[in-house]
Amino acid sequence: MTEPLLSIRDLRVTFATDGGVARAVDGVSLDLAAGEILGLVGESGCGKSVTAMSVLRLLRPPARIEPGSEIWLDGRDLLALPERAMRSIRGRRIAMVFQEPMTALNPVLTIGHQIAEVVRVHERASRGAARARAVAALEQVGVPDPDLRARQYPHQLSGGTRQRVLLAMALVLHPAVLIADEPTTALDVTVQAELLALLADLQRRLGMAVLLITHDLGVVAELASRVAVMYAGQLVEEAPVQELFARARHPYTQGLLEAAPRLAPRDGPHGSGGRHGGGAGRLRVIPGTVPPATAWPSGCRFHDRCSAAWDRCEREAPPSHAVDASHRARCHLAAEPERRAALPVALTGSVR
Amino acid sequence: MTVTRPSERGGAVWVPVGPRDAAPPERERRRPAYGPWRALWRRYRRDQGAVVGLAVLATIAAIIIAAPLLAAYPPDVPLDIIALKSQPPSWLHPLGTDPVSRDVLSRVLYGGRVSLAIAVLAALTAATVGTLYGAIAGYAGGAVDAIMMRVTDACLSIPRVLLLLTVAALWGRLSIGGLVLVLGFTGWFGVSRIVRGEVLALRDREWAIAARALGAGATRTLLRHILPNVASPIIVAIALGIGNVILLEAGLSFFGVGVQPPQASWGTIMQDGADQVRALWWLTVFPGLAIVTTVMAVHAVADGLRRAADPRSGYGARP
Amino acid sequence: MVLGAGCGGSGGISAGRADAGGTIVVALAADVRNLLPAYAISTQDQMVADLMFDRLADPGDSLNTVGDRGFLPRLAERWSWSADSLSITFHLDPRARWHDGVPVRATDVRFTYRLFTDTTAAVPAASQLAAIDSVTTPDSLTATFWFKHRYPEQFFDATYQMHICPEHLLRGIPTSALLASAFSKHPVGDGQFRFASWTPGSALELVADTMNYRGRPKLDRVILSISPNYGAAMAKLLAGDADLFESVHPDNLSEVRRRPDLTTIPYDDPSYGFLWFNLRTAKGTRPHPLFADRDLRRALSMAIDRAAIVRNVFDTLAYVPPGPFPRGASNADPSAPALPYDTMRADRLLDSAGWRRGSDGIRRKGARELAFTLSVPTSSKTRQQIAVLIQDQLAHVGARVTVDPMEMPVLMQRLEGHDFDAVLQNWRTDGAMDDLRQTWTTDAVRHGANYGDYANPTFDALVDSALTTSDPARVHELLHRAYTILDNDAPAVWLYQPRLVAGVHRRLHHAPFRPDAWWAHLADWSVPVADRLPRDNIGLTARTTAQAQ
Amino acid sequence: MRSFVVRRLVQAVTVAAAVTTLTFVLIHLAPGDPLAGTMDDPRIAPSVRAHWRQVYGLDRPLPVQYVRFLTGVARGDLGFSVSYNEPVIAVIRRAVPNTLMLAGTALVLSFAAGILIAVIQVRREGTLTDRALGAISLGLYSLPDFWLAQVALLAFSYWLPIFPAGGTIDPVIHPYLGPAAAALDRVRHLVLPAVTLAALTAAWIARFQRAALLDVAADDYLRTARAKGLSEWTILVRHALRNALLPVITLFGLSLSAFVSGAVFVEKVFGWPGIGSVAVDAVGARDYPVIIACTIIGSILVAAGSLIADLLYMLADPRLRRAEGDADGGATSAVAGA
Repeated sequence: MTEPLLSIRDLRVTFATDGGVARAVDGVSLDLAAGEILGLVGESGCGKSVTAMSVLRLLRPPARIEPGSEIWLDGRDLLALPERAMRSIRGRRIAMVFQEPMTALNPVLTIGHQIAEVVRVHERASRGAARARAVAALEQVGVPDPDLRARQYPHQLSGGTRQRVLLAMALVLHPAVLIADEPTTALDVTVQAELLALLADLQRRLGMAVLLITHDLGVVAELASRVAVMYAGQLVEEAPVQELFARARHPYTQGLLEAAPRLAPRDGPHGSGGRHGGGAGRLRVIPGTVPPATAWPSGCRFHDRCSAAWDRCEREAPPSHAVDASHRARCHLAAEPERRAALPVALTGSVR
Repeated sequence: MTVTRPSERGGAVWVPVGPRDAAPPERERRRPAYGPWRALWRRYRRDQGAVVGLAVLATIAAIIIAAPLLAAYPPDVPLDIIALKSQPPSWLHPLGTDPVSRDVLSRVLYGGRVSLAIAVLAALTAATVGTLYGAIAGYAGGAVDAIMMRVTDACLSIPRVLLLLTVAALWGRLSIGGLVLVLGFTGWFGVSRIVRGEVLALRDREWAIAARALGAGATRTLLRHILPNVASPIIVAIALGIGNVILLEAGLSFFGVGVQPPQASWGTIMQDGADQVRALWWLTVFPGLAIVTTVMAVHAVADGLRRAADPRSGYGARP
Repeated sequence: MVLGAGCGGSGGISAGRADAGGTIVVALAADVRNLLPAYAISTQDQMVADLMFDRLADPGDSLNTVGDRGFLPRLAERWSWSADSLSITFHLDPRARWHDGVPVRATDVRFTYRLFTDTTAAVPAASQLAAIDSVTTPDSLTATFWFKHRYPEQFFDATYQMHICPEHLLRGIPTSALLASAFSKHPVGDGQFRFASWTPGSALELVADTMNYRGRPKLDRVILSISPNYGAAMAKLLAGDADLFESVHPDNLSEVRRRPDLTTIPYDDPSYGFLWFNLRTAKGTRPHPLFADRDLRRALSMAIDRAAIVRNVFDTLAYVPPGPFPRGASNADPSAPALPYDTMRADRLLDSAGWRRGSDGIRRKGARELAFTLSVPTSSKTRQQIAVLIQDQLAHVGARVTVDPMEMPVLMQRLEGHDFDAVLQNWRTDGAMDDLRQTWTTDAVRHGANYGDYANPTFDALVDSALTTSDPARVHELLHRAYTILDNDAPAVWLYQPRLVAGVHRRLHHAPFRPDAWWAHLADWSVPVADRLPRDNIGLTARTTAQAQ
Repeated sequence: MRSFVVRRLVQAVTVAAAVTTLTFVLIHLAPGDPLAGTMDDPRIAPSVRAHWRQVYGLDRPLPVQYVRFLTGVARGDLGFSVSYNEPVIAVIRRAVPNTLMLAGTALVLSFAAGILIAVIQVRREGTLTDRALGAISLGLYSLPDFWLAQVALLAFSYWLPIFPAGGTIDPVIHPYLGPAAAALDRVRHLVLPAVTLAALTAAWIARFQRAALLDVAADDYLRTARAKGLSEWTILVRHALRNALLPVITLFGLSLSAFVSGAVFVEKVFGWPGIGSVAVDAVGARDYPVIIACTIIGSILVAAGSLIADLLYMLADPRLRRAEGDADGGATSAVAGA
């Protein structure tokens, strides 16, 4: 593995709430290499969005990034930068696309203004030059009639166009890293497909690294080259996309795969259509919900929902075991592979 | 400015997924069942400013209730019209004396009773009238609603002070009861709009329809089912109304419309020194401070109530 | 334009008189309402009228109203009486000019008389002119007043009630349009000061009439600086923005006296305040349940400590009058009897009249409580304060008084409807004996200001005799007997006659203050050159440029 | 847009007519006599007053007076003021500019100050600054208008004589001042009443604006703005405030009525010859046509205020504008606008 572009080291984020301190992200370490797309998956509340927001330091009180956490980019720890320096990173070196295209744009400012603003705060561009860059960025993301659009307000655009606008806004300065937080969740299926194709295309052309946050394994299968799975504030499994879909080691990952419609990694012949294959009758759900972040279960945080759990799981928090050079899993099963034999078929990782 | 907002009363939607986890998690299970008022109080208590406001208000209430014990002099009787007239603050008369040699502190203490009594009664009157009016308009809807609201618009467009002066002029002289009525009957427009908005929003909720389906009449549906759900904005309106009436009573006294001499209210004490502010400043400054403190406390309490009842709402208009 | 010409010519005179110059800024606590002398009612209006318009003759400092003793020539340089005293002939000063340059003529006098007595004009002073039959003009400088009958104050009425108005400017205006006419906004007079400008609510400016037949006033200008209330007017005096404020409240006196640049000048106010009992209720149709009883009125009068009240409200700045007259008025009688302050006697009187104290200290006779409402206007702080004091004092003899402050218009309606229990009232008088007739006689119940329905034929007869007698000693005797009756009947409690204190800037050399008009000698005021402020040196020419704006 | 304005104007006229009639009836039912100014002088005979009543038509039955008044209004004649001795229109024409100057200055001051206070509070949310400013605005909000005016007068005109005690100009020297000095004279007279009037409303606006800002604080587009690398101030002012101003604009309409009310007191205390003090004096003097004229002006002001507020709202919120090209998002915009 080459020198990572972005490196998250032991990230811990806590929230002070009425119910106690919530450890939303609890020791996540993650590397993002230049030009790769890393999918970060997990159920809602597992901490993936918080992780993403931490990278840009967008978290607001009561959220707090604990000391000891590090996020390295360009040889600097972002968490140690003064706010002013951090501002020059946001939007220029690292950009972010959010999941709510309906609300992520300011309703009272024109599209052009909102995109040009990025150029104007980071570069000493004239009003006109910034505006031209904005129009060009709109064109780049495939918005037809970009000149007109630039003069319009968000409410005059469709959801898909708005998401393209957000993408244009993120990419206008060609950032090294793009964090896409559930970029297509709020869109309908055909628009999703178009956008994902666009994202893949732009990533290839601009050569940037993408941290793709999603709960949708189908999206990951289509776009990502590597996958990291989060549960309860921790990274539970990390592997190249083919490897993960073929040989998930963590029961949670397996559960996710079980719960999703039929999946295949991107390079299969099915493309995006693959997710619509049959097998609906075989869908399963992971029982229970993600526990509240104020009270993670002891031992393995997944043990109370895990059908493979045994007494060790309740007692002892599993470390992150290296399955091979590129595959890690946080599960006692990785240390006690013999137990796997006793498990029900559904959890052994074979996916039809 | 009618605020329609998602109701908090529905409670958290907690739907367990899957068969294994039928019971709620630990934290949820431990929470005792609160009534709506307990819940309101719990949220209220968290608001420091509101708690301070309530404490101040309670202290003021205690002081004016205990006025006969605290006041060193009779409030309405001249002490010595030659030797003790218009004395600036001193040890014997901490807030000075007025032009007819009455002790200002004693008058402020007793005057608070009058001012607050008027304020509370007038605010209650306004709330009652406004609630009924708004409820009828909101429940009736349609043309009735439109006409009724047009009327309140018209009334709201007359500055209240002018309206009050005009109406007060009708009487020629106002007893305390008259003052309460005049202040009450010119203060209900805002309340009626709030209530009307809420009722309009609530009358077509499932439970209201269900109540009607079960044969409850309009009055019963309104009184037993809908209005209790509008209670918190009404309470907030009453609290704000109290503050406003205290200010208005003082304002009316400024124009010579107030309680009858020799009785004191905070407004009339100020009025006694109004054209001699320069020489007799203590007559203006001290009752004014009493008013500001009280109204501030009332507003803090109203703010707290509003935040407790509806954490996301903005601030209402000052009439 | 005419004005400009006048001012242009005045520059030389101004420069020629070394002592001429200076501005007096008079702080007023209420706006001027009206610039037509015929309708001048308030003090401010009268001041403006007096400064801009002259009368035929002026009563002078003696303020005598009987005969013509002490009267000074004004527009009339002299006058003569007919042998039967039924006519007076006035000979006008030929130098007198209106401020537009037109000479003042006898026809102006006749026009003014007709205007004042025209019923469609409804001039307030009309009733004082009722004894004049007509005015004739034998020649352009002679006007003769013909009277219906002889009476002591006929000269006073003929001269004092009317400021002569310019016929040539008012002739065409219908009486109903007078108040709205251009003249009422920009009057042209003949007095020593001429009108310059008026911004309602802000200021009214008068400037010296340099060509005046009575000579140029020493001051260049008089500015009436208008404030809406007492406090603001007082503030202007203390801030040095005004040079004179005519009635400094006792509460502010010490501050004014401490000021090195201000001096205080006390003077009598020709008014008297009283507690007025209404003797008949229901629009005067039946006796008042309480106040129809003379003993009750007398008892209440004796229960009120007037000296203490006056001391409280006015400090040392008021007298307790013995009757319905201010000091110095023609009808004043300092030796008039007055009921004493004697609560014991008051109590005894009430006891003997059958008023018994209840457990609450309030007296009752049968089912009736000794309780009544005392109305006061909200506009008068003084009277509200007195009302509270009276309330307290009468409580000691077992009477329950409800103080009822009401707006002036309401009080007015109540008075005119004879619909009240008791009122605190203040009458401003012109010092003439005729005041008595207009306020306290039976005739005044219907045609005057006797709203309390006091009626005593003996009193009426005595007043009538006094008004038609010319022998001063006899008049005094008649009045004394009338006041004795009044005191006996106690239709009112005479409470106070205020003494006013003016605060005046020291640089002004002032002339004596006259009770009916402190400004009577304003033309003689001056500002020594050495003491002048910038505003004293504006000069008369500046006005013309300002006017041109 | 035009039909909207026309509809609103018709509405305003209806309301004004209703208010006028109501006031007319109320004030005529009230006891009292407009000729009270003549009361201090016993020499004015009842016959004189009777004549004046006849001249002013006060002796007619109420409906007749009302019809006379209406026909007058129809001809643009608001009647003749008994207490000012001049046509009502002259009184109004003199007073309205003064009130507009005072209320206009106060309006600008209060919105500027209120919004600024709110922005500072939100920027420093939860800190001592926030709490202190919050307490101050709560305090100001709880002040009786006339009391603040009197205390301001006491403090800055009497005890510390910085400002004049009343009026719009110094009547003595103003006519002789140069343009600059004359303007300064006006400003000196305007400061105390305008600041007093503005303070109360500013407190109200600050409280409202702060709530509105906190309301949008969690909005997603602010996170977007932050992710773009904008500074907190830029985000607050350019993004959050632009949105949070929308509800505050509606205050504009409401505040006009508050200003009129406040002006009544402030004008009285500071002797500012505006419509507020004219109105109060007229009620006191039972100067019927003046009272009615003031009421009409008041309701016109309030109606104009809410109309302006609505128009401003439309201008400020692109979602309410009928935009030129809705090619792509017509349906969406309808939904978003709803």
